[in-house]
Amino acid sequence: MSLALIVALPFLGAFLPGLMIRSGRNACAVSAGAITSLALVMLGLHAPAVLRGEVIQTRIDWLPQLGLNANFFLDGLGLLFAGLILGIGLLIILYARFYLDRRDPMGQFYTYLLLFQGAMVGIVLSDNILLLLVFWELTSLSSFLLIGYWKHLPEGRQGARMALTVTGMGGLAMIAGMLILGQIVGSYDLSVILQNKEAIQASDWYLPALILILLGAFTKSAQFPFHFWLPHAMAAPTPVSAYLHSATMVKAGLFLMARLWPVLAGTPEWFYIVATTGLVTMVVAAKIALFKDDLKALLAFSTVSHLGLITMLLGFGTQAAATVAVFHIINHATFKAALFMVAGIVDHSTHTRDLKLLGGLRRAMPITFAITTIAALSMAGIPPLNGFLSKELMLEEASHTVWAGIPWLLPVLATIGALFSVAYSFRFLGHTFLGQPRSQLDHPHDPSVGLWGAPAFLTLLVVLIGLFPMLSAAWLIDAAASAVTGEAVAVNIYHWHGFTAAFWMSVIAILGGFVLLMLHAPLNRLWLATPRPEAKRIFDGIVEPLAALARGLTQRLHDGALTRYFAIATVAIVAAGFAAFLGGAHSPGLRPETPVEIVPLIGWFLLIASAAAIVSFHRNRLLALVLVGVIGLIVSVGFAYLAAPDLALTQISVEVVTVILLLLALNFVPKTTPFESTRLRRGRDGVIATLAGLGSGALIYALMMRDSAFPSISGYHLANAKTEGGGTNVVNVILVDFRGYDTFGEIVVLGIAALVIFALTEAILRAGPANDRLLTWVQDQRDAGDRHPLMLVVATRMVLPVAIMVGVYIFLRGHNEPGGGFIAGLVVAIALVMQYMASGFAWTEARQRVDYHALIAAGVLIAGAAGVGAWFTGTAFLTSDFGYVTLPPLAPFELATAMIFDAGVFLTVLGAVMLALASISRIALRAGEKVNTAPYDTDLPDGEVR
Amino acid sequence: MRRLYPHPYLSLTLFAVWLLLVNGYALGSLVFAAILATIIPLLTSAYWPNRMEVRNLPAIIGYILLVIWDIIVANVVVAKIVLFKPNSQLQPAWVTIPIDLRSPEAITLLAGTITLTPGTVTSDISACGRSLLVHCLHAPDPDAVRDEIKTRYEARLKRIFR
Amino acid sequence: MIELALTFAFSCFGLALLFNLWRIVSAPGVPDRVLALDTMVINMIALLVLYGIRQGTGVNFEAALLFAMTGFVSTVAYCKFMLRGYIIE
Amino acid sequence: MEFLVASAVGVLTGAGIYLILRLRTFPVILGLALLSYAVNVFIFASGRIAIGLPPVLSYDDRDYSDPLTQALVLTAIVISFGMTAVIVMMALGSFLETGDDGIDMTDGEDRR
Amino acid sequence: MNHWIIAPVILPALLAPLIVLGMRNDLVLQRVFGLAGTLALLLISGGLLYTASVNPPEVYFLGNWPAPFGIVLVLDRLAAIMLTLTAFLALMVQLYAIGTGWDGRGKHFHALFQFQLMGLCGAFLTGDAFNLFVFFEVLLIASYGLMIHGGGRDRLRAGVQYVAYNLLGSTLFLFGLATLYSVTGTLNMADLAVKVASLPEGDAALIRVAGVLLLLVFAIKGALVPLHFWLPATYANAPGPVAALFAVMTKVGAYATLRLYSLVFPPDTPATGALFGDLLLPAALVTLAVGALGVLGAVTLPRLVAFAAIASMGTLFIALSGFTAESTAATLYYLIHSTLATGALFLIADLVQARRGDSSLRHACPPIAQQGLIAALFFATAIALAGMPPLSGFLGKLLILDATRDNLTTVWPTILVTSLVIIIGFSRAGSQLFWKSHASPADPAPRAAEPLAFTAVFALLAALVALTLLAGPVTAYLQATAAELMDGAAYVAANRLPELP
Amino acid sequence: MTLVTEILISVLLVVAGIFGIVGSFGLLKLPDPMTRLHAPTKATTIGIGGVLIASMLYFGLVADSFSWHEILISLFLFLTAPITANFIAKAHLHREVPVSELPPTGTDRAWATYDHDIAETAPNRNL
Ligand code: NA
Ligand code: NA
Repeated sequence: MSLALIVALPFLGAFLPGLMIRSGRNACAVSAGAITSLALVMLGLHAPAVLRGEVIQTRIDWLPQLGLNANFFLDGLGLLFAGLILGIGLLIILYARFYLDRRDPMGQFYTYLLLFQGAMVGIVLSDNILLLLVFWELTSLSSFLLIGYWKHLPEGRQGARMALTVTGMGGLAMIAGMLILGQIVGSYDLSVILQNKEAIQASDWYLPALILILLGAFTKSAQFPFHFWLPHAMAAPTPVSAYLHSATMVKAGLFLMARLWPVLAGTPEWFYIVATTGLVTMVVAAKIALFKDDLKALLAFSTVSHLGLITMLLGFGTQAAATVAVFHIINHATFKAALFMVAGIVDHSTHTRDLKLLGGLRRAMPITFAITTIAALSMAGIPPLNGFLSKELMLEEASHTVWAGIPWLLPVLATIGALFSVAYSFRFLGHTFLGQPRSQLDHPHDPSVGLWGAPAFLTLLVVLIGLFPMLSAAWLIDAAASAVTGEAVAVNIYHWHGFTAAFWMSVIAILGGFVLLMLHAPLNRLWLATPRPEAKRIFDGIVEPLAALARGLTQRLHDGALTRYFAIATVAIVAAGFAAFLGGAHSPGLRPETPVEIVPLIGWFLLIASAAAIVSFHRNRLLALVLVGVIGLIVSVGFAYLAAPDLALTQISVEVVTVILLLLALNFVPKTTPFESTRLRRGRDGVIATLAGLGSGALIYALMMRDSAFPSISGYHLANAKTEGGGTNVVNVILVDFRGYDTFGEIVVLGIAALVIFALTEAILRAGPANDRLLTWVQDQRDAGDRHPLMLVVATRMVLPVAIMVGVYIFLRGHNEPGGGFIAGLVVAIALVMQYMASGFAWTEARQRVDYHALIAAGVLIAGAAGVGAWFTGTAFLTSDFGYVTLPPLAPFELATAMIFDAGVFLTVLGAVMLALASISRIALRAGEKVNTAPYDTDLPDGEVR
Repeated sequence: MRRLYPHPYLSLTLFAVWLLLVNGYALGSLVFAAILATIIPLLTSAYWPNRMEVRNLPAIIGYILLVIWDIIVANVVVAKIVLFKPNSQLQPAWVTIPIDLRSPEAITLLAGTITLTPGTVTSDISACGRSLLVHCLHAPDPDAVRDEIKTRYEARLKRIFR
Repeated sequence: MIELALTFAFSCFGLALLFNLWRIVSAPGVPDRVLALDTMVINMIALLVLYGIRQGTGVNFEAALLFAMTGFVSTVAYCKFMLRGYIIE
Repeated sequence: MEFLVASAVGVLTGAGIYLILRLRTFPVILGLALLSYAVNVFIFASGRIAIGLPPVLSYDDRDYSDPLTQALVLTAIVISFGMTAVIVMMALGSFLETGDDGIDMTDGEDRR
Repeated sequence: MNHWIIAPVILPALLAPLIVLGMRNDLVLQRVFGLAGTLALLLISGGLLYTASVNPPEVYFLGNWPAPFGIVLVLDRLAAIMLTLTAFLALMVQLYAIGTGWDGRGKHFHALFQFQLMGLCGAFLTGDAFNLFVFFEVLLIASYGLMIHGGGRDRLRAGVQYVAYNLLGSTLFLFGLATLYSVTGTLNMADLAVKVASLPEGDAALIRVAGVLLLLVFAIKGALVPLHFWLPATYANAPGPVAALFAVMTKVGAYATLRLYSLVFPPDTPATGALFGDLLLPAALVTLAVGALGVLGAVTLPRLVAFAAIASMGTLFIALSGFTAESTAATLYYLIHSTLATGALFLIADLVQARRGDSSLRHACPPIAQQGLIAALFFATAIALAGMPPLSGFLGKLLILDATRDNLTTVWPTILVTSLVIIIGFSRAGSQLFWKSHASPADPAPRAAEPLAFTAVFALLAALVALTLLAGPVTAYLQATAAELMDGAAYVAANRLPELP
Repeated sequence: MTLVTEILISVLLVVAGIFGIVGSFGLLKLPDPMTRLHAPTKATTIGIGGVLIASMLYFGLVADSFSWHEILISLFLFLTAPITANFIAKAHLHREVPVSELPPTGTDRAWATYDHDIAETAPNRNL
């Protein structure tokens, strides 16, 4: 549990600084420091046991189904890294308190820092590779925030994005690698995986897994060719650079390689990939570092170089080399973090980090100078500092490692790397502090102890480890190296090895380094003259075109051309349908064709001709509408012919309401469709349409000619409509009873449609372009004078009551004969529309205000209540009942609860149609339509006079 | 009674319409027809604000029979024209019919009668409601058409509508 | 004999439908088309009733009635549209 | 007869698809209306067609045309009516707002 | 008979007309009743979730008609999950809409909102194929109204396209249903399962067509390439809270696919075999790629989120196409996650847009009110949606990767590479929106705090956190759900079908 | 069923069919829109009237089941046919016929279709 707590502490505490910032910057820093210290202490409590060789474990189930559990373990390697992370973290917190400007949001900074810290600790303590992945990606994310901390700097934003992109990419590769690893072993627990070297290395998936995992490690540790993000991440505030980019995050990759070393290392693949990458990185980065004028850039590439060195050592695959790697990890963390902080101090007091502008600071900043000297010498590998010790050991390892049969290659290149390392270390020191003081620097001075305290402490470690390695570090190295290699390690570090190859290589490196530094000026000119790839340009050169490509593709594909979307969809549907059909067996049906009579044949011809005419003449919109009306008529009659009178009734009444709706709308839009599409396009559309038509026609033909394999459920409906549903019109009994729930949904659809239309009308009539257009509306056609012709008005006085009566009739007979609430609602609505057409909207409304909203709502509520009512009899929603009522002297008649439901349907339909039409009429009124006060326009002594 | 039946002829019509709709004349239907014939005119009376003044039932029946007879004749006449008269020999004409009727119902009835009978269609009315525009399919003598309409139909309608 | 007469009537009204369609598709003006559509509705009513006679069922009566009603309303709507643009004003 | 119905479905579908591929809202709406006719007939016919069968129970042993598909078509008609009403109004609103009745948003509105 | 099963449909179905009837001109009343209704819905759903976990699938026979002759509702774990998820998201969206005043910018927001819930709940509960269509239409037409809520040029134009596209989809749905009915003679899903399994061989081609047509319908709803085109403009132009609610709309497509193709057309169906999985997987992979590219290439914030939604649907369908217990559990986990995350991100995008007055990602704007907080919310949600640790998106992706290890060479690279692309896209957008704006010195325009709105976003994020922390128990529930889905026997048994003659 | 009724029904049907087709034929044959208006509005009323009476007779006399609801359709058509004709004529006048081609009204007002003074009140855009 306590391991989990160590990991959780920084996360939990991350909120503290954000909250404490109101109490001041010190409170903020102290809270962050306290949390880190607490974690460090808790870690320290475990240290003795770990150093004795015990492994401490905590297991918490998280997602056991996947094998992702919050399992932690602490061994030597974990202890080393956790100690580094928390220890240096503490120093950074101290340093940052004094480094950050008053204007910088410090609470945010510490929050991000603690988040990062927690993620790092999580990585190094995870005993589950999926959990490790979680923390791994968290470091990418939190470092994204930290690098971009100075949001006003474009370099910060770009650096952050670049870091996230590269490490994110590696992280994703690593996910794949880890998953494969887990699949091979059958567990994602590290402690299990580490026991399965043979299984892993024998697997076919070893190499892919290795490459994927290494991708993660290399990107994180900025190994060549993924090294380029690191210098750009230096846009971050210096404490971040010191912490993330020297001491901790970049070492996560190394940690991972070390962690998995027991199961992944030792194969030729491992050697050639890891050692080579490390070697190349070491040399290339060291060379680049020499020519960087920015203090932090120089340190950044130096870091890359040193990471390469460590990678190379791990790549050797030997226990000795791995031990040296561990040792160098410690050393590098001490001197490099110190140097970053120094760079920050210099920047802070001189306001520049440019080596060309700096110089002669040794007098003005003696303390800083002292710290720098020690740390830089250590970086250069000058005895007796700790950097020397590990570098010497490295050279020693390199000297007897053979690369592809070439014995000299590794030693030579390692020496060259060391040589450059010496050169840039001295350049850092010399070009900053030595030489003549620069007058343009504005009173440089040593900072307060708050700033130099942390680097000084680290320098102290540099010296201590350098002088007394066995006393100060060997125990830790032993523990960590044992954990890495899986075998007990007991190092023996001493300063003098004799005149070994390593000694001479070291000498060459130091001397050569000096020479190189002497030649820096001419070399620098040469360097500047040589064309070389610039990371940011390359990165941008990849990402920006990719983004542009993505943008171009996305925009072109989704450009709002609905007609193309339709074309694609249709083709996809038809193709998928055909493909599906061809993939299965089909026995053509054997039903006899129903004989064809002459009139249906004529109707069929009419329908085909009308459809063809619509396609040809659709540009004349009114004509197209008339033709759609023709098709509607034929379909209605066809339904009647094919023994479906309910359908005929519904279709014809829906038809006329639709026509009225379309006419109302057509008044405001152009009356013709312009010629726009090319012949080619029309041809294409024709082909698509033909295919779709063939598909649907063939499908229904195949269906009609085959009998259903099973008796249809409608047999039950036929058998029970009268006895159980109380009606002889089976269709209606299905609608209001067997499938009344469908009908309930259907009237809700209608009600919603009306509400939507109403709301839309409201939106159109609000101030805005649509309203402006309506206010300045000019009819595009000449108007006739007579708006409410006398004859229609008078005829409507008869037709309206008759039509309402027809509506009542159709409603009442619905259960037993064709009809029902829906058709009745439409009939009454049509009758009312006729009244509207005859005497006008305003005149009609003024005489009888019906709240159509209320009609709709009441309709749905009544239909719903008819359903809910069944609950009171203990039965399910929409359970109906019916009975026969006898009222002498009348004949007995039937009453069914389904009629209440149907009444709801009636009201909803009526309300919905009327609300929709009334809404459009309001638009017409806004467009300047005049309100009449008389029922008709002819001058006659009738009712009201105008 | 007048408030309950604002338009008695409408109520009568509706009563008949219901019986026609249910296609029968059972007692229940009669009762229901009576109920509906009362309620529906009340619901729609707002849209028929004036009161139609009609009298002389025999005259009404006589008029209906006359119109039916004329319609049958009209159809034969028009059919002959359509089938056998070359278009070149057609003599269509516009005729203005001045009218004395003032009741909108009466005017409408007249206009409807004209349309339903031989070769004439009521196409428009003057804005003041004092003349009808009638189109004749084949009228070598338009004045004769006007006179016949006025004597054959309008005169009868004047006797029906006050 | 009735059967024969029915067939005759069916053919007449069916043929009439074809004439109507021809008028709808090729007419000098929209009023002509509306007239043709209106006539088509009438002819369809006739067909429905004829069909009812042949099947011996009155089940299509309501459909015929509704055809008459909706045919009237849509004809008026089309004409109102041509006359005034706004069909409900 | 089956062939007539099937070919009618096919022609209505084809005409509908052709119209929904046009560039203005009005023909697209008409196309959707034709498609809805097509599918209504399709559903109806999927219950197998019958001529001269009673649509309502008349208590004898005759066959009946499938009432279930009829009920389904009724539901489909009503729903498509509501949908048509909404899209007509939306197309009108869109035209009033923009002065353009194109169905495509080719002037880049979609990209904003 | 457990009447609570139908409550999630009836409650909003009756509340909405009540709102229309009694309080259509009183926004405060609408808000109170609307919130109360949604809260009640959440509680009921929670109760049903519990019921479903302790009982086998339970059937509600509407009208007391026996299956397969009437319509049935079926409560099982899957339905209960979808209900609860919907109710929770809806409650938050409603809070947000109220908190930002979105609900007052047009008419009938709360009524349409309740109708929308009715449609969604109905679709999740129904055990009848045609009734599924009906409720699809209910939820669609309500969504049309919500989508154009408040009106405006772009919204209306996009709205027309949205409606038109879905009308095409509805037509296709009917074609598919009719084919299905014609071949099997039934509409009840359990009955369909029984009958499709024992169809004669000569019907194989036709039933395959029916299955594919329906699959394409659900693919439209689920925004699968190449049927996804309706989504970007719709989501980008819908009002923020509506777009957030729409996060669950695409899931309806996923739900229907899962339901129908695990019950009626399981992979061991002789006529169809692995047809549907084989169709879905490539489409899903391309969808994910298209969505990821869209995230990287988006020029406005809402479009970015819209494409993220498409990408998440691609991911979801990749898992779904497996039709194994394991992949189904992963699907469900990812479904819950992506619904909440997409919803939250749409709300955040709306917060940003309302403050910026502009949605472009191409140029920086002055700092906005509550910038830090909004940026943090954006960051967290983007992490979730991009599938980065530590939030549920990562766990979902791991589950999916783990479940698709048989397709290691196609699925894994797609998921991982697109993850990277999405991360890049989000980081570019986020730094443009929240970091670059600091470059301008102007003070942010002051703005009301809108506590309700932020509460809603926080609640969604909290749900994501809970989903992450409780991944173990949640996945256990989902595995049981998946097992229930893979073995349709219990579902079929609950319908108490008559014996085949 | 007597021969008389059978003949009666048959004759009615034949007559109806003839008038039906003549009406639609006139629609094609007659030379201009106004004359075409005469053919169908009249011929179809008798055409359909014949069919309806035949139906009534058939059900009443042949099928032995009283039926009179056909009358309703006839009534409805008689009521609406003039209105339809009037509207189509007005639409034609409005679109095609200049007022100069028409005879004068004989009153101080124009034909309604051409009279733009009718019932003009101030537009009310606030509804
Ligand atoms: Na029932
Ligand atoms: Na007529």
